[in-house]
Amino acid sequence: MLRRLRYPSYFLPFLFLLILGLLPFIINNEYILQVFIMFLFNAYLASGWNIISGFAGQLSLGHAAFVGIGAYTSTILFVQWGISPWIGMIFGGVIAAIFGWLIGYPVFKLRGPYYALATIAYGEIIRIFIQNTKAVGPIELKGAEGILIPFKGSSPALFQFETKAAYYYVALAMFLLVLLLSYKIKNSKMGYYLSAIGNDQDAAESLGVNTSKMKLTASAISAFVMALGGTFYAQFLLYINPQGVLSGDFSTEIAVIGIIGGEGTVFGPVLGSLILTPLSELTRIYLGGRFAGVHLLAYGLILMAVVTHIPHGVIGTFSKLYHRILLKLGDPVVSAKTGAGKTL
Amino acid sequence: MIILEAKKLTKSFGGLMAVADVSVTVNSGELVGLIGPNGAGKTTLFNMLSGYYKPTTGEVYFRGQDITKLKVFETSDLGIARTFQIVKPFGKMTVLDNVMVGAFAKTGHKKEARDKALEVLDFVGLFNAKDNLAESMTLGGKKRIELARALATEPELLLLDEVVAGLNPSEVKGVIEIIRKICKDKRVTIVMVEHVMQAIMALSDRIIVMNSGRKIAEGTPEEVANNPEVIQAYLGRGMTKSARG
Amino acid sequence: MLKKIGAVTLIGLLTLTGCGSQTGGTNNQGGSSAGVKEVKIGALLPLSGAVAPIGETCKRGQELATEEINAAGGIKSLGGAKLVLDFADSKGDPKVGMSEAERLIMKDKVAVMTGAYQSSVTYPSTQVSEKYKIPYVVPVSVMDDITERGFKYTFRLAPKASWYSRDQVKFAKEMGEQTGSVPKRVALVYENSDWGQSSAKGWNKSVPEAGMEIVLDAPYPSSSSDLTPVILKIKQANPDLILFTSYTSDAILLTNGIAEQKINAMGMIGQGGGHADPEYLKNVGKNAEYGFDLTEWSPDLGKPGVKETNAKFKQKYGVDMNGEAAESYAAMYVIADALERAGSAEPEKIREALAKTKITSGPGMILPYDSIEFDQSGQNIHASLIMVQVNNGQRSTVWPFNAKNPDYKVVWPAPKWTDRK
Amino acid sequence: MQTLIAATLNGLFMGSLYGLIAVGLSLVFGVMKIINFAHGALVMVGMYAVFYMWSLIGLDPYLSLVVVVPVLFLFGYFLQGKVINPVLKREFGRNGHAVILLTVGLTLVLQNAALLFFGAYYKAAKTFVSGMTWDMGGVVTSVPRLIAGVVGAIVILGLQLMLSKTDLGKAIRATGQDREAAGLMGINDYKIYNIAFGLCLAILGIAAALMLPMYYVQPEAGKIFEMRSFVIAVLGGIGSLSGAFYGGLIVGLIESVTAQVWSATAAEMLIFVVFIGVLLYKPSGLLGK
Amino acid sequence: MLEVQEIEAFYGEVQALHKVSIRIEEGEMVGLVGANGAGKSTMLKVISGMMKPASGMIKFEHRVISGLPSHKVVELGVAHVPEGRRLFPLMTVEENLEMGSYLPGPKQERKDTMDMVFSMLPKLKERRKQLAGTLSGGEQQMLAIGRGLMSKPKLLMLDETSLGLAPVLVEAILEIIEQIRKQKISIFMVEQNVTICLQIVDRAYVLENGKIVMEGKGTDLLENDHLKTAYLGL
Repeated sequence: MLRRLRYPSYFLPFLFLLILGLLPFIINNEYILQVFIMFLFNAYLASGWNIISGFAGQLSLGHAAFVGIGAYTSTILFVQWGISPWIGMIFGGVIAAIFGWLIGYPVFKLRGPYYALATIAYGEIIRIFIQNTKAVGPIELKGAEGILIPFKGSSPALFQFETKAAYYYVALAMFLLVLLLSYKIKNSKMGYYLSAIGNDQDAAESLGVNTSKMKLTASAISAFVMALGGTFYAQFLLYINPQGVLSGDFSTEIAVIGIIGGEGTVFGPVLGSLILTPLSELTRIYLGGRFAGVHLLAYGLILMAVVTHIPHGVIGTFSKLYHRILLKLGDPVVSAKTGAGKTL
Repeated sequence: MIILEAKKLTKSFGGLMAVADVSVTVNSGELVGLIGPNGAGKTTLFNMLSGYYKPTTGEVYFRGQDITKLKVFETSDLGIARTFQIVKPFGKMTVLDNVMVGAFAKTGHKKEARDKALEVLDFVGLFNAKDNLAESMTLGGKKRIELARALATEPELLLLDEVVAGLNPSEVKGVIEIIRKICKDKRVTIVMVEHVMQAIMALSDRIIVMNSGRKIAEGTPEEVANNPEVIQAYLGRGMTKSARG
Repeated sequence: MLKKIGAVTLIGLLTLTGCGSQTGGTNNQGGSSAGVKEVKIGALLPLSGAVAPIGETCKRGQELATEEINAAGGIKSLGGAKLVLDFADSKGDPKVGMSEAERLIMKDKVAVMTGAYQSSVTYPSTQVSEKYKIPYVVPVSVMDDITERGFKYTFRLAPKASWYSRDQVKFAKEMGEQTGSVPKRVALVYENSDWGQSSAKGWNKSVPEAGMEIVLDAPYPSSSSDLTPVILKIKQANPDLILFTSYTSDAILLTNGIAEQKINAMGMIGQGGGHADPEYLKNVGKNAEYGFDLTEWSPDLGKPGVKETNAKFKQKYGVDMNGEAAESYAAMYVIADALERAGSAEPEKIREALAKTKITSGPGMILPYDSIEFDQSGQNIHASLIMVQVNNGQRSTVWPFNAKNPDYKVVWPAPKWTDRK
Repeated sequence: MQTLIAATLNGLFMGSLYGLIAVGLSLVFGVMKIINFAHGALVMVGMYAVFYMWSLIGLDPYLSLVVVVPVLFLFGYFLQGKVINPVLKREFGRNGHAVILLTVGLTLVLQNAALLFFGAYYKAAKTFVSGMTWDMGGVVTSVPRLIAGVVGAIVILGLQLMLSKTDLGKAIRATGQDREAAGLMGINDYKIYNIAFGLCLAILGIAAALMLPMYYVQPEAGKIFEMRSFVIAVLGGIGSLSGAFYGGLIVGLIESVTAQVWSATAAEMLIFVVFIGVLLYKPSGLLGK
Repeated sequence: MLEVQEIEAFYGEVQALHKVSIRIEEGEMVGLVGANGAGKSTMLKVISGMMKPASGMIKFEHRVISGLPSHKVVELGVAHVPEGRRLFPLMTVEENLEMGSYLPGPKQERKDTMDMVFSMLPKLKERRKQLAGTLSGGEQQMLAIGRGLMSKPKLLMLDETSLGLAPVLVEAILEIIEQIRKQKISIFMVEQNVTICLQIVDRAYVLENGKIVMEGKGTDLLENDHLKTAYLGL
């Protein structure tokens, strides 16, 4: 293994990982770290979305609902009953997974645009419900006011840290875990089955694929992942409100990252976030304060340009480029392979 | 031994009787052809046998077990596989990945599935195309992918829906060879719907002829080919002339 | 394909660098006070999105004050250093607001923060500044909790949310006692986001305490395209007093709808936001007559400087100042005052100076109360509210009674619609 | 009781207007199979067009249609031709996510261009009927709403007639049903796409003129109508104009009556609940084929 | 009248036509036979502009039409009745026919042409108000042909007209084609049912794997041994 690190196809990813791992030591600027956290967080969410929308081809435009469920569950458990968000996180994940399953059951009957529209609808229903509900029994949702999370200083056991670097590492860990999960799914029976479903449901059924069970399982896993992200969001901002964590725009944002990057691939969402997060930050930084709206105008134009000129996600273009770089570096492993897409 | 038995199947679509009171038995190891002019109800019958349609009345038994109400993937688990008249490859997946989906029916391990898939690909002659995207294959290639995919599930009964339709003569020959091998070497029972006479005549042990939703004849290829009712109903003007010529 | 990517990237880079070069280059603000030529102030506001109109209003207030301060010679104790506003767009999103605060502080190295209009953005962004020990002056956000977390670097000019609902009811009660027309039946009409809901929480306490009865509790989505059903509900409830918490478009829809349906109530009382938006009066015209608005500020306040400042504002932007603009304006003077006294652009020194703020006069004091002072929690203890009534298209201060416009006589109860001209 | 009648009437009027807006979405979906996420932003564009006709030239919003409708038609025509068609052509036979993304980008561009050029402030136009009401024994109806409801229904009817009686209308339908076959008839299919999108914008222009006397334009003003349109278009069956009209009435009634007997917030949620219910019960919509 | 010179066409990376050349004279009825997937339909699509050829040239009445979009090709007088009929299912029979005469030229004679079509296909007249999608298979095929005739074509291209029809209906369709031929309209027909096709055409091409392998008089080809074994089975 170590010997293989001589090959660029091994040491480049390793180098990338190393840089990510040591980043807080390299960059002593909390703002840049913040941007990196947002990059990891967005990549995490888009990867979670990708499990159902990319792998299984069911375009969801309501995934903020699951982020919200996660954020609300762990936050309520923490604020009202003092349960550590680390534990609440798992609860949130499980509740979101159950939700994903329950919602999926009827909704998966729909195909194409109807499915997408239904996801918008359930996202909105959950947002409107939480926004207008003060409490359900003993559970205080606090409606539109949102829930404030008391900051107890540095207490890792309570998912609260003084330094940005700590949050960074949590985000990095979650990011790596979701990548690992994606990779595992993609390369397992389930991944093949989901892919088959995304291509042709009837044919998949004929090969013994229980399509509805598969989709529900993927939906539940996806929801679980999103919910964990919700807890991170809550603990990072220490404030959640329905207009923020449950908004339709948030859902769209997640989907846009996934689609721009390349649906159904393990690294597509990462690439999407790698491009869109800084793009959104840069346009806002340089254009945001000057003329109202210019930054989003520029962002929108760039988005349109990418869709028009780079079809089906930047991952295809990127992997060709990456492949070429590897060849330039004289990588013996890669040159043997033919399909560039295979390296990702 | 009877492997598949359909009893008095009837299917109507909003008043229109597509299949009326058709019974079929298939013995283990046999290759049965199902023919008839378009609109005769072949595909409907076929879809009931493979579980895609639920019959209006009647039952289907596989190895003595009633499978009438089972879902498609459940019949697949029991050992029934099928191909589609209009090919349905997983276009955005490679040929190998397509077949691996089938192979996963019998294993959860990627490596085992891969080995199985490669073996099947070799069997149908697609080994060299394994890394191509399925959508980039020719029709003949796609038909073979479907065959390979179905085979990879290791079925006992294989239902083939117009598997050589649209292929050129040399391709037809190749596929006929493969089907023969599947039936004789792998001992898989096959029911095939087919338009291409050359294929059906060359392959079938027994042929069932349908017309207007009913079974009108059954027998060996020779018997069927000489049945005047069949010639009249199925072959029509043009074909009868050419049969004479 | 690569060419295409190149082109796209190039467009992106051009857009970025083209404007980037204008922002950079002024960055010589630093730790030591010697040689400070300018002091950067991070202004976080919702400059895009649905709340952008109010974000824009706040921005105008800040800009006007900054221009004045700079024109008057800047910060004298810093050798005439100029104030530079560094705007950032929160998009009204807490997540973005937090990121932007981070950037203003870490990248742009602002000395002071101000903003962020929406409480939901102010709340997490003040937390960021607290962590980096950068003082944050909050001109308008009203959520009570903002100054109830024991933060040392957050200073709020605005009154708390709970004070608003308290004062709306208090005014109606005092008005009734004075005129003999005592309102009994109260309708609560509010947009259903955090702001409206926290108002409703306050009303549910203060209305019964004042001996009145809530006959209608009508939240609505502020994005509604049609509020006729809400208006019809009000009509059916037949209240003496209607209390509003509304943004601009909904305030307009409600006011016009109430006029159309000729719903007669003794008083209709808003609380800033939409009712204080200059666009509101422009759009509803006569239908706003006799309506009340509980606000932080009014152009007819009998205080020195108010008229002149408003005139300047109106000349520059074409509309009157309102509460948000005035508070944002005053906040800049609070910051300037602190800088002056600190004699340094170091955040820590500024914080100490801010904590000792006691402004009683000067151009910044256009707010209705006599003094600005922060308590331990950072809350401006003197912050108070005034009630204005619209008459002849003008907003005139009518309450507290001791601060009312002497030239104006309050109309209570409002005349019936059919009796109006 | 009177208020309930008033709420019902109001619901019908607003519903007819919603229906009109949804017709545009439904038309675009029916012909091009695009879910247009920029629909709301285009409503906003229409409203600004009407507003500036009023404020700059002093044209009454209703009269401004003479100018606004053709201008918006051309805008839609070119938007489809130059921006959407290139991506659409490439995406035939695919899942259509790229086109969705394109319209999301378009939304950002339109909204923020409006913010940049027109500012964030609310703008409203006055017409000779602004604020006028019609009192029928205690049931008070606002005249602009009445006009919006009636004109909305008439326009939908007119459009229906146009699509079913004229050759162009039939060509539009034909293209929606089978683009390639339409080409074989001598129908310039992509031009029909442009025309359909132009028509959509022209309709939105009419809706904008009907709306502006009682509503306000702001860069984000179209969002709510977009959501309503999604619901209505699916409710009535995508591609069906009469479906959009009835769907509009249903949504208008739910909104108005629920807000009346319960709350505006509940109405908001109920609309989506009904929407999901219909989707699950009959995905092709109440009047869909 | 129609000259196809060395046309090549691709589906993605798969080549469907290899340097195919075809000629049709005025008033002639020409057949193109071959198995499904041989490239027959592709040939028609390339001529009518539904697909763009990768190379080669097509001339119709001495005008180059290769590369033109389909609506331009129709305008010149080439009607294509596509495989699978491709009717507008949610429009009535009459509306479908009207669409056939959408172009300004044929539109002027719409009424007359429609009368002619109705007299040739009386069944359609009975069903003129019925939605095309609800017609039976044979009626749909008739409508498809009728719709093609509505554009007053000089050349009518028929793709798999017999496919999926009962023998009785096939005969009916063949009679209609005979009638059309009498009106001096050139016909280019693509058929999988080789026997039928070769019996009625003047001349035919045999397409195999995207290449023309034979050309000749229909009846001559019918006797050809290669063709018999390859396509007629039995």
